[in-house]
Amino acid sequence: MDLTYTLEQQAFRKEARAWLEANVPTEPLPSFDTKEGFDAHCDWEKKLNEGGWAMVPWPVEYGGRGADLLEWLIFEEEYYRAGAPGRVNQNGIFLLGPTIMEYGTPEQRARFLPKMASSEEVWAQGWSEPNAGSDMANIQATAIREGNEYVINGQKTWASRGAYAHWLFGMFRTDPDSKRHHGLTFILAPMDAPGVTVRPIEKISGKPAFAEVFFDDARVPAENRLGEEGQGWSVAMATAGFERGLMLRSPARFQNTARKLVDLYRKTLQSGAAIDPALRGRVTQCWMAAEAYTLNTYQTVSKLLAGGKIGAEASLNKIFWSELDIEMHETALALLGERAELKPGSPAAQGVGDWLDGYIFALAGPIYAGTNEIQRNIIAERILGLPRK
Amino acid sequence: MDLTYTLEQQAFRKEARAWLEANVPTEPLPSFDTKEGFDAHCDWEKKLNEGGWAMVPWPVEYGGRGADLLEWLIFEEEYYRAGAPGRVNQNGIFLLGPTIMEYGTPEQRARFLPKMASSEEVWAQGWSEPNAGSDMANIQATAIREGNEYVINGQKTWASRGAYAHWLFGMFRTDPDSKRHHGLTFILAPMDAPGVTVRPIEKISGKPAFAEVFFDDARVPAENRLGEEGQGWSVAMATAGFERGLMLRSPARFQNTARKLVDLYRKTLQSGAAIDPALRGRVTQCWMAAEAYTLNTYQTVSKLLAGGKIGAEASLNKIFWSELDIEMHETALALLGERAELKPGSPAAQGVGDWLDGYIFALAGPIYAGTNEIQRNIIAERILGLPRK
Amino acid sequence: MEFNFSEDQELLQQTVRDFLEGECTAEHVRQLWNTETGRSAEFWAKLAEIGVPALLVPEEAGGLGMDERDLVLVLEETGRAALAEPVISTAAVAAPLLRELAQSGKPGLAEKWLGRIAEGAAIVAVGHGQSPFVSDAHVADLLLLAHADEIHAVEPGSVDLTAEKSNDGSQRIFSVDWTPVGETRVAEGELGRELQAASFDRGALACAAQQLGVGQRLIEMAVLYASQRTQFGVAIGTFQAIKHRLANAKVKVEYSRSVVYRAANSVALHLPTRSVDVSMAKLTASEAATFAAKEALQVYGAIGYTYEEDLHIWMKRAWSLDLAFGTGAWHRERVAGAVVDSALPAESFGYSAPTA
Amino acid sequence: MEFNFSEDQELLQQTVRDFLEGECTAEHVRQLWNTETGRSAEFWAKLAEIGVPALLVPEEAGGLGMDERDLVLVLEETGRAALAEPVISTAAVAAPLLRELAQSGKPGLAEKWLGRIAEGAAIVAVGHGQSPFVSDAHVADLLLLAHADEIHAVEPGSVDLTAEKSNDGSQRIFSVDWTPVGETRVAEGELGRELQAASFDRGALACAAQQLGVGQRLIEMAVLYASQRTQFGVAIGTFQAIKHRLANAKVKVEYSRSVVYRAANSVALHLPTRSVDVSMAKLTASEAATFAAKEALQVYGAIGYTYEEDLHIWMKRAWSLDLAFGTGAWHRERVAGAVVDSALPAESFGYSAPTA
Repeated sequence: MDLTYTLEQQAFRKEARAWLEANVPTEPLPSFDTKEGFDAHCDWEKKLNEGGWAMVPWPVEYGGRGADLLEWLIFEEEYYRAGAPGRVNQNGIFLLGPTIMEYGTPEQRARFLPKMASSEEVWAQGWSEPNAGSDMANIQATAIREGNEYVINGQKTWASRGAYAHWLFGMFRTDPDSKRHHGLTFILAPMDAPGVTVRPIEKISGKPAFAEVFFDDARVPAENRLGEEGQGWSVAMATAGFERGLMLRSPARFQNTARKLVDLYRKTLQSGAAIDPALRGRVTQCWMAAEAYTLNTYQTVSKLLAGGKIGAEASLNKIFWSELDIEMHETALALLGERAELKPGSPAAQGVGDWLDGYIFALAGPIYAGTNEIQRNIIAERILGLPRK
Repeated sequence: MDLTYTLEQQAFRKEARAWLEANVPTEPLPSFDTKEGFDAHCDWEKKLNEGGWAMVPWPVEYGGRGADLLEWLIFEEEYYRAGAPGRVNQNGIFLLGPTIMEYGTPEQRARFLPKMASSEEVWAQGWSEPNAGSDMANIQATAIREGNEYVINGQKTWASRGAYAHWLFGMFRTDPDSKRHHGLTFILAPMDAPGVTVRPIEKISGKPAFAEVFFDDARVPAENRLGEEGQGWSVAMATAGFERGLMLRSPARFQNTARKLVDLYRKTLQSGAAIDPALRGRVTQCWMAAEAYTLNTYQTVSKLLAGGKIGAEASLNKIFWSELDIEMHETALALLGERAELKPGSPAAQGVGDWLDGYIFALAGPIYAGTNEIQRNIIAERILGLPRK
Repeated sequence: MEFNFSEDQELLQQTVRDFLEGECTAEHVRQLWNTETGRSAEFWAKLAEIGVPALLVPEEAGGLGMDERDLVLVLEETGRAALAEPVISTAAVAAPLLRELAQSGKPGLAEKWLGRIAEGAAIVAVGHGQSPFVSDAHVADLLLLAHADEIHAVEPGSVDLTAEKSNDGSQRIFSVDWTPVGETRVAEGELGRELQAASFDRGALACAAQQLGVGQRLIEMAVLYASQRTQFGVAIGTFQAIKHRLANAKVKVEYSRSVVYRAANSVALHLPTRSVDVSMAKLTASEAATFAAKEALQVYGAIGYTYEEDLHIWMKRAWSLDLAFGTGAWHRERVAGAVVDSALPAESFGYSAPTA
Repeated sequence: MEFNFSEDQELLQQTVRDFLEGECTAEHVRQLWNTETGRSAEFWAKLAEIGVPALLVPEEAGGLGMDERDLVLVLEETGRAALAEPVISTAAVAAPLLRELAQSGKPGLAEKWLGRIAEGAAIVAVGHGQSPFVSDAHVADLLLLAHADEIHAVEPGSVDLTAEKSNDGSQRIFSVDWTPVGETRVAEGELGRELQAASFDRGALACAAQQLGVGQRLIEMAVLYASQRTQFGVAIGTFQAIKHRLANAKVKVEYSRSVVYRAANSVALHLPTRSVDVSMAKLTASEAATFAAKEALQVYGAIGYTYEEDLHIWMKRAWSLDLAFGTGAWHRERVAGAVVDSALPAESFGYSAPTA
């Protein structure tokens, strides 16, 4: 155990901090759930990529920096510390990118990875269908092989970034007689293909956040298949593991929120407003939980770097950060009192409305990427060894 | 809606208060989980009965006062207010008594009720078996009819008051080929019959609180059957309904604890000890919850007096009071700091150890009389109408 | 001692429920969210036809002369339907405030407004010291505003309104810029404080009553969804995790019900425990409704997180009512003041009753 | 940056685990509960054979010269086994305190005691300002007691002990009546305060480490029970309500683990964040263990509530460790002091790291 950074790690941090300080936009970008914001975020990704900071954990050969997981943690710390924009291309960097590196042919790597790195092509997730949510194996959309093409029919839903993304990845049933996780194939589909229709779905804030994607005899070439036909479930499980794991929810995100919460508490106290005496402890508890999440992540990363594996433990992770995120935002709203219901643009909000936005975002945490109920089942059965049935 | 007491109700309260003030022992009795305490509590029950206050809600013909439910509430308020002893004969007064009145023959009523009222005969519950806890229909103890007797074999467990009680009531399988809730019969068994062996079970505090009761060819006369042969389940459900419902957990019990908690908070504050700022709100919340429990009970009683029925609502009740009881005691222990682990007799405890005792007692709340998991299932299925399977 | 509602009271509740179920659908609420005022004069007139704004107006002023024990069940229904009209400000707070102003020697204002309120011809907004915002100020014909220990009756023309954006599309709140002057002052000093306090408690009680309906409705919606939605080949309502979430929400809602009804009684009868009883009601019912909102969302999953599903209409109501007329923490502190700080034992219902 | 334990550290942990699994059974713990002292000199000697009390004793004094990063895994195992011996007071607190006293110019005491501690021939009890009680005072060969800013080394003969009755049969605590005199004083002033603080933090860290083991063991016991116990014809562990309770407990225990290990590092290296890190560890691990205790009891049901079932041994350990060396509220307040009250931003692991 040695909880200090090496000289190389310190140098890496310094380099990242310097670049970010020089390049992070001074004004927040508009939300990437609007077309304008989407484009602005793509521009930012392009800038990141030009600076060599877009795909930090990717190998150098694919446009990355070849950073190990510890350097990735350091980069994320600096990224949040600098207040840099959200990652519109998250699905590509953290989910599909690593999957293509693992399962893709050399041609697929060459075709997809560079444009993913530059955010010329932004990817939507196509995990869910109306009847395949928690029950992910209940997929009904089909991709039937005809010659050198797959003919796709069906519907995907909750496609994050789906409204404006250029491509979608997901599983389709290539064997129409198959059941559950058999007969599924992992396919990469262009959103502008004939027969593909996108309908944005608004989240409760009224902002579009996902999309439904309808396929009506849409044709994609067979070389867009990732992995073997019928092996889609294994490919997807690798991808989903990346998502549930640490790659999307870097500790710095929660440390950043926790520090803002401490700041809000101090300012509210200084303003002379009456504060529920219980909030002092709640704020402290939130800060501690963000630290616990961070320390746990560092320990997991150390284990992985030493050759260990992460499996069902990712489910512990999912429950912890999603509940923490909600608790931090609820604590902030409790501090705001009557102003807690004001939307960001409201005259009296004076900036505090971001907490409400963040709360609504946080509420999705226990739902997406496998509901927390599913995660608890996984922990109980795979980690604790409780009987399935 | 008229939330004032009638003159008659006020007079009833006055009479109860006067009698209790004159008769309640000045020193607390020893725990009725000891033989000495059991006898002392029986003496107290005898005194109550002589004063006409033992069986307040029972009809006058059976030695009661014929009090309606509202008067019963008033009596309980006065009883807790006076700090009177716990009711060693609770199983008789509130569970078996009303059941015998409903299902018993005239002979059974004459035989059992007067001695129950005088606590000459104290009753143990025989609901559970080692493999029939939450799954109450999985009873295996048998009572096989031979001539004019039932021959009983098997084991009952968690029999409250079982260590010293004179009689036990419970269900036995009279049809050995029957399954689940069929073929069961409700039987009253004397604990001193040959073939009956009692083994006290200690709770985690080390004090005996329940007993296992073993039957080895124990014979009871057929007239000790309550209700028809094979109808035991219906009889037991009526009894269990009394238990889950309001009869055992009078609001005054929780109001009394809540007021002691407020008192402890004030005294701790006055002592100058450091107090977690969150405890002020927790104490207040406990007090409010005890009030909510009371108001809900009053409303339920008004509904019953107006001819309404109480069914699965008793499950709401069970969850609410059992969780409240734990929360009140945990809050008290948090106020006590390091002294929270001291047992009542410990030199430095100076009386605070009762909170620890009460906490251990409260911990049984979510378990006994149907675990809270079972109650939640009942609420979900019978009140909310969620599908069973 | 009688904790039941009368048949008449239950009949009135049923009438309002039937009306709202027919007219105040989720679709109707959504349509209002998209209008500029968020309010419908036509709908308000229909509510007046069944007597809602007239409930607390004295009979001699053209009203029904009822009290909060009648109103509480009606308000519960308005919460159940997520009604987006100024029923709290006008019917629950302004009407009795004007009545009390008349009783204290200012009959003019009451004469002018009470009849119009009863007819549904006037909307009155109310400002109080616990919130920087005033609801429904944009559609008000009269504003009753608190200032120090005074109450002012102000014409809409003499205030400047800044619209604030609430997360709840049904909630239209405004920062109000106005200058108190002698002519608008209708109460001051001890009377002003008393009337302010009574009005605030009426508003908080009304929110609590609505939360009862909101909480119950959220549970019903989630039960319906869980009974229909299948995953893994079965209705998700068969899973214990779903059942227990909703059972817990039901416990909370049911255990706030009697607390709210008791507070209605205390307000109607001006009992000395009124403020503490109201705070308990507001806090308890709000906690139950916001808890039900969270559990319902988790039961729905992703679909409940969308704007097109109706769930969020009630979720947002639960949240905005939680903040209106005193936050939970404020009310808890008010109860703590009476229970914990007092040198005397707190009044416990029943337990503390004196003998005759 | 390396958050793994070394193979040697893990081997030591495994050695201790194997030993305790064989020797420190629930039955053994129960037997000790029924003895007068609750302690076994014979068992302590066996612990000394595998080096437990010698861990933090310097090599030159006959010890193993390790630090808290080695000790933390060992202590975790003692919690897992519900070991009822003075390992916290003697091995985790007294040994390094005597070492530090020697470093600050009082070698005599260390020379006399450190070797004997390492051999298992001496037990030392420690009194600190956060608790009115002293554990293991009845079997101590030496008491190190705090008084104002002083530390006193007191012989057992010169103190009066009053046995207090702990709910945890493994916990033997005493009110100690003694008079501080000049001859027993071994530190005072700034040094006294520093050593008191360091000792207190070591004790709190040790409790946290034990709680890791206690929490994990409680979960394992409940999993085993739920896998075997059947109701309604199936193992109760198949019910979601049971699964989710234990999954939640597992989340809490796992998310306290790294916090405790980090605190061990901070103590071993005397980092400036030591006290805050220890408070986080004590609080987090204790909350996890007491939560696990409650969930385990509910999983067991009635049988878990009996004295004859072993569950309560670990429940009571979780409760008593929660109160030892600072309650949760005390530690939370200490963290709040550093995080919330400070004018500067708090130190966040990684996030606040300076660049080279």
